[in-house]
Amino acid sequence: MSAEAAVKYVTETPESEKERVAAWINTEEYKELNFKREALVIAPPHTCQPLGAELVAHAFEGSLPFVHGSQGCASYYRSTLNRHFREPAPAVSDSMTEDGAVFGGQNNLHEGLENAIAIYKPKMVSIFTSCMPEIIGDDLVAFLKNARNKGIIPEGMPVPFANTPSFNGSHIHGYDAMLLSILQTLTEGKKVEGRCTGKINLIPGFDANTGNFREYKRLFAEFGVPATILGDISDVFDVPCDGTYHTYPGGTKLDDAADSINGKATLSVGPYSATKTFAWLKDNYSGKHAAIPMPLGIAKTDEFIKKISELSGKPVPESIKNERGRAVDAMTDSHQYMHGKKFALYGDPDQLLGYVSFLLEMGAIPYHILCSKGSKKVEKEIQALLDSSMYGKGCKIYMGKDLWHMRSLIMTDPVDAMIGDTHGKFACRDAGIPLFRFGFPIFDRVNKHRYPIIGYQGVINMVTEICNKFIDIKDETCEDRFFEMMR
Amino acid sequence: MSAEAAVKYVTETPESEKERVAAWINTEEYKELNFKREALVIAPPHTCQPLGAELVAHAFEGSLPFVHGSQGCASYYRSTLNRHFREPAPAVSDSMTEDGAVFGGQNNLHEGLENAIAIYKPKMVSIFTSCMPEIIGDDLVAFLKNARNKGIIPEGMPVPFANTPSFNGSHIHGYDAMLLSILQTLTEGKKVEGRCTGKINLIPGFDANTGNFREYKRLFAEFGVPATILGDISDVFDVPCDGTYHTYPGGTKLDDAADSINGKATLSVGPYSATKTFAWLKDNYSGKHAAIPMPLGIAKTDEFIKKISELSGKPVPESIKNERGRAVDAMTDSHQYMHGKKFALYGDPDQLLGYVSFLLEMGAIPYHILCSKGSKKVEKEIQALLDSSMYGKGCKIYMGKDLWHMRSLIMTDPVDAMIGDTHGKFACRDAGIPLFRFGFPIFDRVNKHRYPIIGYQGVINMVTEICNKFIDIKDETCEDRFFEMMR
Amino acid sequence: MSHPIKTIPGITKESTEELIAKTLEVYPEKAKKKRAPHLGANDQASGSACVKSNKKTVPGVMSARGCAYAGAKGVVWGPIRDMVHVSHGPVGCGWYSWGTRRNLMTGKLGVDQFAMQFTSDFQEKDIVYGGDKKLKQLLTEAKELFPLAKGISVLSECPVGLIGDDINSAAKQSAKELDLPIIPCNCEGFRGVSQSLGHHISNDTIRDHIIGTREFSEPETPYDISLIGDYNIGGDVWSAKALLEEIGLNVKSVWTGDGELEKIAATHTVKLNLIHCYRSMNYMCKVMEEKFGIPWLEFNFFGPTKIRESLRSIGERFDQTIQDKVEQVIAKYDPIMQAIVDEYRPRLEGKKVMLLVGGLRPRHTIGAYEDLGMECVGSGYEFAHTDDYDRTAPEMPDATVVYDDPSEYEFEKFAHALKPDLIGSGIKEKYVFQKMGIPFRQMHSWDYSGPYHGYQGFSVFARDIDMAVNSPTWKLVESPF
Amino acid sequence: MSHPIKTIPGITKESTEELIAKTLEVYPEKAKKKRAPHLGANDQASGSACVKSNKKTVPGVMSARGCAYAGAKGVVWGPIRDMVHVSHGPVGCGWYSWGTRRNLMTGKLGVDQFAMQFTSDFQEKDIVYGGDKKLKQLLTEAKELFPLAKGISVLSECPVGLIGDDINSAAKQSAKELDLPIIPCNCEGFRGVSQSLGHHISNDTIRDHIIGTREFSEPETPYDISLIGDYNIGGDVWSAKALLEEIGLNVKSVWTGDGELEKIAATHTVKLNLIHCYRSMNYMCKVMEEKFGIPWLEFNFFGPTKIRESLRSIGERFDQTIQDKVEQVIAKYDPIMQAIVDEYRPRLEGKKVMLLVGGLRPRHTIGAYEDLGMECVGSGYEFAHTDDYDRTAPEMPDATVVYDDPSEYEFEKFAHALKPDLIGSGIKEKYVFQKMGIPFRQMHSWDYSGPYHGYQGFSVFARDIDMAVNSPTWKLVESPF
Repeated sequence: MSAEAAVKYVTETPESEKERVAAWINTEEYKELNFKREALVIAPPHTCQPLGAELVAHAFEGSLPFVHGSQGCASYYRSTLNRHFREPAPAVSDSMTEDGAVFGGQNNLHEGLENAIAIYKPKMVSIFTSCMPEIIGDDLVAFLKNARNKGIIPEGMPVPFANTPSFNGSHIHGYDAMLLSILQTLTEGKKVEGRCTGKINLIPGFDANTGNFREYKRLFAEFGVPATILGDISDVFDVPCDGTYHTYPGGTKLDDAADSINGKATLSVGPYSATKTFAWLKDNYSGKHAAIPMPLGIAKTDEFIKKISELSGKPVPESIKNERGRAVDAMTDSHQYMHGKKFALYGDPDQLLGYVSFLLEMGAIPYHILCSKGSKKVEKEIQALLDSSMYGKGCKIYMGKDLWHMRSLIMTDPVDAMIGDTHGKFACRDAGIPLFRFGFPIFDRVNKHRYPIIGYQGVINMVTEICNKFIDIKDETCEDRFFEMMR
Repeated sequence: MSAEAAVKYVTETPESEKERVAAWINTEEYKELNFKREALVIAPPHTCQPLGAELVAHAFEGSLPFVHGSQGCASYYRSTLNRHFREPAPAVSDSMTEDGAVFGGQNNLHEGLENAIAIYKPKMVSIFTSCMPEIIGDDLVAFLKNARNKGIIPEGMPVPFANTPSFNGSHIHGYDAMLLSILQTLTEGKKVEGRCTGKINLIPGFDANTGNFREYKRLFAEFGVPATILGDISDVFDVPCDGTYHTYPGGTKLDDAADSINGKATLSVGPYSATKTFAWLKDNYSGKHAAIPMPLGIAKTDEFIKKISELSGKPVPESIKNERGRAVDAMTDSHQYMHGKKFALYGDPDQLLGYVSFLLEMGAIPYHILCSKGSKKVEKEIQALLDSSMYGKGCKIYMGKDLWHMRSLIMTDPVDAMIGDTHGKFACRDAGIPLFRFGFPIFDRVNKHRYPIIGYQGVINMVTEICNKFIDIKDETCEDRFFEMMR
Repeated sequence: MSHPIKTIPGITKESTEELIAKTLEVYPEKAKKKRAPHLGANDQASGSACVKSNKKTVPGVMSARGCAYAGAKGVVWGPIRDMVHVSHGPVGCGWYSWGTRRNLMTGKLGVDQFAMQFTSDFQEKDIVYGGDKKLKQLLTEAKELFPLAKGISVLSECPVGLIGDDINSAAKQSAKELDLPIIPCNCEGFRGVSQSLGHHISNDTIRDHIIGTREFSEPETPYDISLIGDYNIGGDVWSAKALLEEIGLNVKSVWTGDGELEKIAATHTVKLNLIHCYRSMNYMCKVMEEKFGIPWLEFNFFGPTKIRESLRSIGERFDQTIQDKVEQVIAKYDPIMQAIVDEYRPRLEGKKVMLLVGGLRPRHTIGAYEDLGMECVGSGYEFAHTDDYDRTAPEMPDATVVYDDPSEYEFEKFAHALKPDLIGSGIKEKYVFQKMGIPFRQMHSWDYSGPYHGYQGFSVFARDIDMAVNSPTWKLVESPF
Repeated sequence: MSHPIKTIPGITKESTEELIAKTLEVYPEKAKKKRAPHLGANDQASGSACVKSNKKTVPGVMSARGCAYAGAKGVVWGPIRDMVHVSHGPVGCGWYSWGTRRNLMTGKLGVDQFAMQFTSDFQEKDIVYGGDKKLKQLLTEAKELFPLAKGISVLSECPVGLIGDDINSAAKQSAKELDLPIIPCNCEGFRGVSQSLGHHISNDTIRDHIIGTREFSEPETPYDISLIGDYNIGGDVWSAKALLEEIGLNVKSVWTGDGELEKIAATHTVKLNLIHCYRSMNYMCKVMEEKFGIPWLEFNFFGPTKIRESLRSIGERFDQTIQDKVEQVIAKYDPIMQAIVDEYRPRLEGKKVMLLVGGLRPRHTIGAYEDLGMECVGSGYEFAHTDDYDRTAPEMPDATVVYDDPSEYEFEKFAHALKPDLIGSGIKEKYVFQKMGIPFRQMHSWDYSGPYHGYQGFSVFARDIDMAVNSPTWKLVESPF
């Protein structure tokens, strides 16, 4: 209870004061104060590891994501995926509570496994942790060994697990950790000397665009190159509505994943969100290995296509050359709508690099580049891109900053548009600029995840969305006398 | 020179008078006056026959569209196609002038053919007429016979021709006439008793969406059914930019078109824009024949898919069933953004029927339906669709009306959005509603013709564009307190 | 109020119990034993719970439940608009609960309204060395950057409690230094069995830190009330408050939708606490009753029937002036509501609905569905207690299935058997049932619509329910191939 | 003005003539003979045309030309904002020319500005029975529906002339009945060899029906001028007019971009006609000179060099006041223009441009490119006459290729040989060259940008040219595979 003595009355902030502050938060002075922050983080556009772990845990055939930790965590992850994909995201938790802190989480884990396996009949249970077990130091290796010994885990059922502490890294690192564990588990003992599947394994990294996955597959098919997408969400989070519900509607086949260790080659296009996985693969997988940037924009897609050609030994098919030409056609035809336009952008490193590359290709200016959870390496790589183009001049990179910093940037040094996820919408509204939702999550528009942004088709999709929005704005904001038939 | 006596001064219309009239043109009274018009046509959303003829004349391998008439006509048609597709549209005319009226157009035609064939090296010259030769009564049959006799037309070169008077029908009828002549010319003498190509011939009708053509081809490929698209513009008006220019970058192969008369079946999905062609085909082509609606929306796409299955004798592949399910998923997931929304729509009959069907499927209301150049049959068919759904109640069809009528409709009885072509933008601006550009031509946005609106993928494209625009509007127009993360 | 016994053709105690038994067949023995008491056939006449509740979730069954933090941040604290709410711990919890509950707010973001995510973004080193120092620094930074914030809440996430940080003393010290109310709330997610404990802890924190610290400067009136347990989802508060004002009451404070800290702090001076969501805020009503002698009354603002009943019950607590106004208001809205019913009821008559929501709507909305001619064939809560289920019994038709914290599997099986025309539940369930071709509305978030409270809300509710049930898209689900 | 002789390394009279000869190789003899005189190497020193022009287009060669109707509707009449312009005949002509020329207008569409398409939409029966009756009825309807229209133009399409309709008498009768200027214009598309005759016919119609029918109510001043041959593409008139006003002139009327009928009708009272597009409106300047003694002056508002020269020439026609203002204005804008040149010239220096446009820009814009450091390696017109080519000779570098009404084939071959860094032409050419990876700007429509006239226009022009030439997208055209 409060110890106040004298009566304190309810106060109202005067309107004038509100107006003063409303103006002040848009100033350079405020920006400086804002950038001085060291402890408070406001609206960071990244989340914790387990979210990424759950995404990839859904991405394998019959795999049930299993949160070792509090059930509330699981509900949060699931809801996020539900909202973004507008799809189910079946996952369980072992509902640890206070007594877990005292006794450890083994009982919960065992009971949870027993129930989940009985009820949801997975082919694989993919376990990852939220905060509690990480802090109390649960020994998952031992717990799972005990579970096997007790017969809780059926013979032969793979149960990968990943430590994904929320107080470390971000969703992309959780993705990496879970993927690594899944592949380690599934490929264990599957390496066969002399065997080659003839396939290319693709590691897409953290990517919540099902259209991208379909596009990767289409491109491999166009090449006539058999491929295994390691962590394929396309049929998991883009499921037909036909009157039936399936708990496990898709995902990379477990046999294919197991056999991926005997692949002809393994290609990572998520260098920053599958780093550890790729490092492990390089030492353990047969065939060639390559990690290249996510194929966003023409140059990076060229690199991707060349790499498939190189790894598969097949020439680039005419159809893909034509696709490239059509994408370039879309760009030359509409460069004037983007040329010189300034963008603010933020997101995960892999995507961010792609956005920057694409914007520079269009003669647009990636002016404020913000990465809330990046590394020096990312920063250097982005800077190198900026330095490679005259349109990169004057652009600045902000590592480890958040969307409240971004707001200060765009209010004091305006841009024409932002690229990001739904969370950027508030700053964009204040700045009066459009937000291009290419990132994750997208909670407030439909079907965005069905349209690829990778590959040449992705270029067309981005060009179309961005240019037409700028034309929309012109049509909506111009005086009558400038309202015209043609644009 | 004017015969006025007294000095007349330059006058200025008072602002108050302008305001009065500006308000008046939005009234019911004005609407009534407007609908009384009998002679003046204002902003009709259809154009003349030759435009359609030129579209399909481009759609065959090595075919050079050739306007018999004034060169100005040719420039107008070409510019329209250039603007819509943002692609070249190489076509010639024989530049008839005044003396044509006196001497007839044979000299122009012959000289034009000689030059065009020498310079542009076509495999086929597809001739259609503009007003002048139609009025002076040029006898193309005779002119062309003479040209062959004089050796102007190389042996074996097909030279179809169509009478496409601008004072009759509209672009869809010109399309029909030219297509008919091309097929008649190419298939002449090619019918072989007992031969069957095993292919389905598809007649798409007047359709200026290259994405639709690619989608038709993809669906046939998915089925594993060989098909010949009769009038395939996909590689003609969606050409890679790779540093080279080709006069004839694509189109239906002439051999395929010639052999189409021996097809397994012929399917028309442009019943209103290939009517005569289909009627002729039915009597002359081998195999089965069917004319069904353009596959817009789920039900009409179902009909299309069923028909392919029936005509080919192949079951509907799983992949297409899944596509259907994904489209339905997109619809169930986002029905709330369109449900109950009122639309004004206009366009060619085939498209209009599809829009109405699709909107009703979404629970949206196709409220004002305007067809500037329709028939009683179209009207009845639209009415039947409206009668089939509770969301069709109160919707009205306006045949033979124009966009100035449409303006009165939406100003006096408002709707939430319009579906049409670029020409609707002025009325939409006045009404403060969005225009969904699914029609032809689209002069003021990029790449719209690259996104199919037919088939299940087309449904997803329409749902995405429409729903996200409505959400955009909500986000842009709501008070701060209703501006939210989720939609 | 005694209710007539409602029955649903084909649903009997036996059929429901058989359904439950069959559903549990797949479960291992232990889980079956744990789950069985949470599933039951309603005994409408009894007026009391037919299920056990507020127990630990069975591990591994796929529960829809959240945690104490979720209850504290999402429900109680988050909606207070003029405070900075710091999610203290790692980045995730604040990120997930950021903008996802639809508790609307007036004001300008970052100026006098703070619906952003604020986090201390714990890193490994904060776990090792503790986060108190960081907390104090960030409180200073928050005060500097957001000078118009009336206070700061510090909402602990799991690690904070587990590593033994003392946020209470840190908050107390900072509050003094910054001359600002800073409220520490120990709502770590591992506490309790669901969101519910988060509500309780938050109520207690309000009791301990806020209530009684302010008074209204204007004179008291006999009509001063507070609106408790309305979180302004999709604008509910704005609809409900306007209606209460229309019957002549002064709504002095709102808990906590679009709420203001200082008004909440002065609530102890009102004459009556009106509580909509009993589950999340009954604690504070009871405290204010005990400590300040403020009576409280539950009411239900969903659908004209319940609104009418509620307005009259509220009126009874006041004088004739208010009672007259109540009747005027009812007379004014009755025909408007009737028109809505006339429009939609023919399209909804006899349609069946199943519900699974939080702590209020599984019972409170039943009347609104019934106003539209629909019947409820199953209902349950994520985090209710026995007193909630007691209150549910009279509302539900007899022998219908009641489920407490059901697993997704159970919910699916029930729906499969009962073939509802509509399911009202949350985002995690939505797409499961839509895949089956069953119309669905999110009943936590009003599916991005709203308000649903009050007369204004009913018009939106009726439209939305009709839209969901009768959307022609459902007819397309079954493939012709 | 005498010009220094400009040369381009590698381009000689011989090389150009060889290029022309090789290009024509593919042509049949007759066509070759017809086309040859229309292609030539510029003789800069001569100051006179090196090609024949204004001849019938050779059938079948793929010309970019339009027709008389296009010249009348698109250029002369369409831009007059306060008239209803009826495309009389079948639907197409009006439809194609609807909104496609970018002659911007002030006012409200359908109220005091009429940029819609108006057509009599001829049907078979109109061809058979004639369209005069329909015309009279539609004029009445137009007057009723658009009471603020200051007049109506009736622009004949091909059938009207061919079937022998008498629109002149119909218009005259309706004008009387409706008490409204109704101007019949016999601009059928089959007349003449290009748009050019449409301009001429329209000029004559203005002469016969409009000029002299109004006077300005305000007193005359020595600085009254009219701005002729500016069609307000992308706002050109607004830029040009503001500049002329800045040097102290009163722009009393504009022909015809954003023009007003009655002001045009009163133009015979101005002191000087300033003409930008000589080709399309020299006729009326000459008429006004003969009939009303109004002198006229050609000028060029593209690029600072030509603007400066033009302002001084204009100044010379007025007193010291104006001449002083001219110098002030030049002094004001010179540094601004220099800044633009400094920004873009380094990126454009030495870049080659080829042009093919209408009747003005193939010569008038050369200076603007040169201001940016670029050089013109080929130029030609769709519909120019000898006097245009005479005026072109001194502007073009010596020996560069000049082409009159070139076929697409010729233009392509020239571009292939000359490898320009930019082509400025029309929509029909744009995508042909872009496929080849050659940067392109539409120079009829400013490629949906503008204005390009005046100082304001140069900043836009420079930005656009830089954007086109230096867009990084061109680097992507060549495939790495």
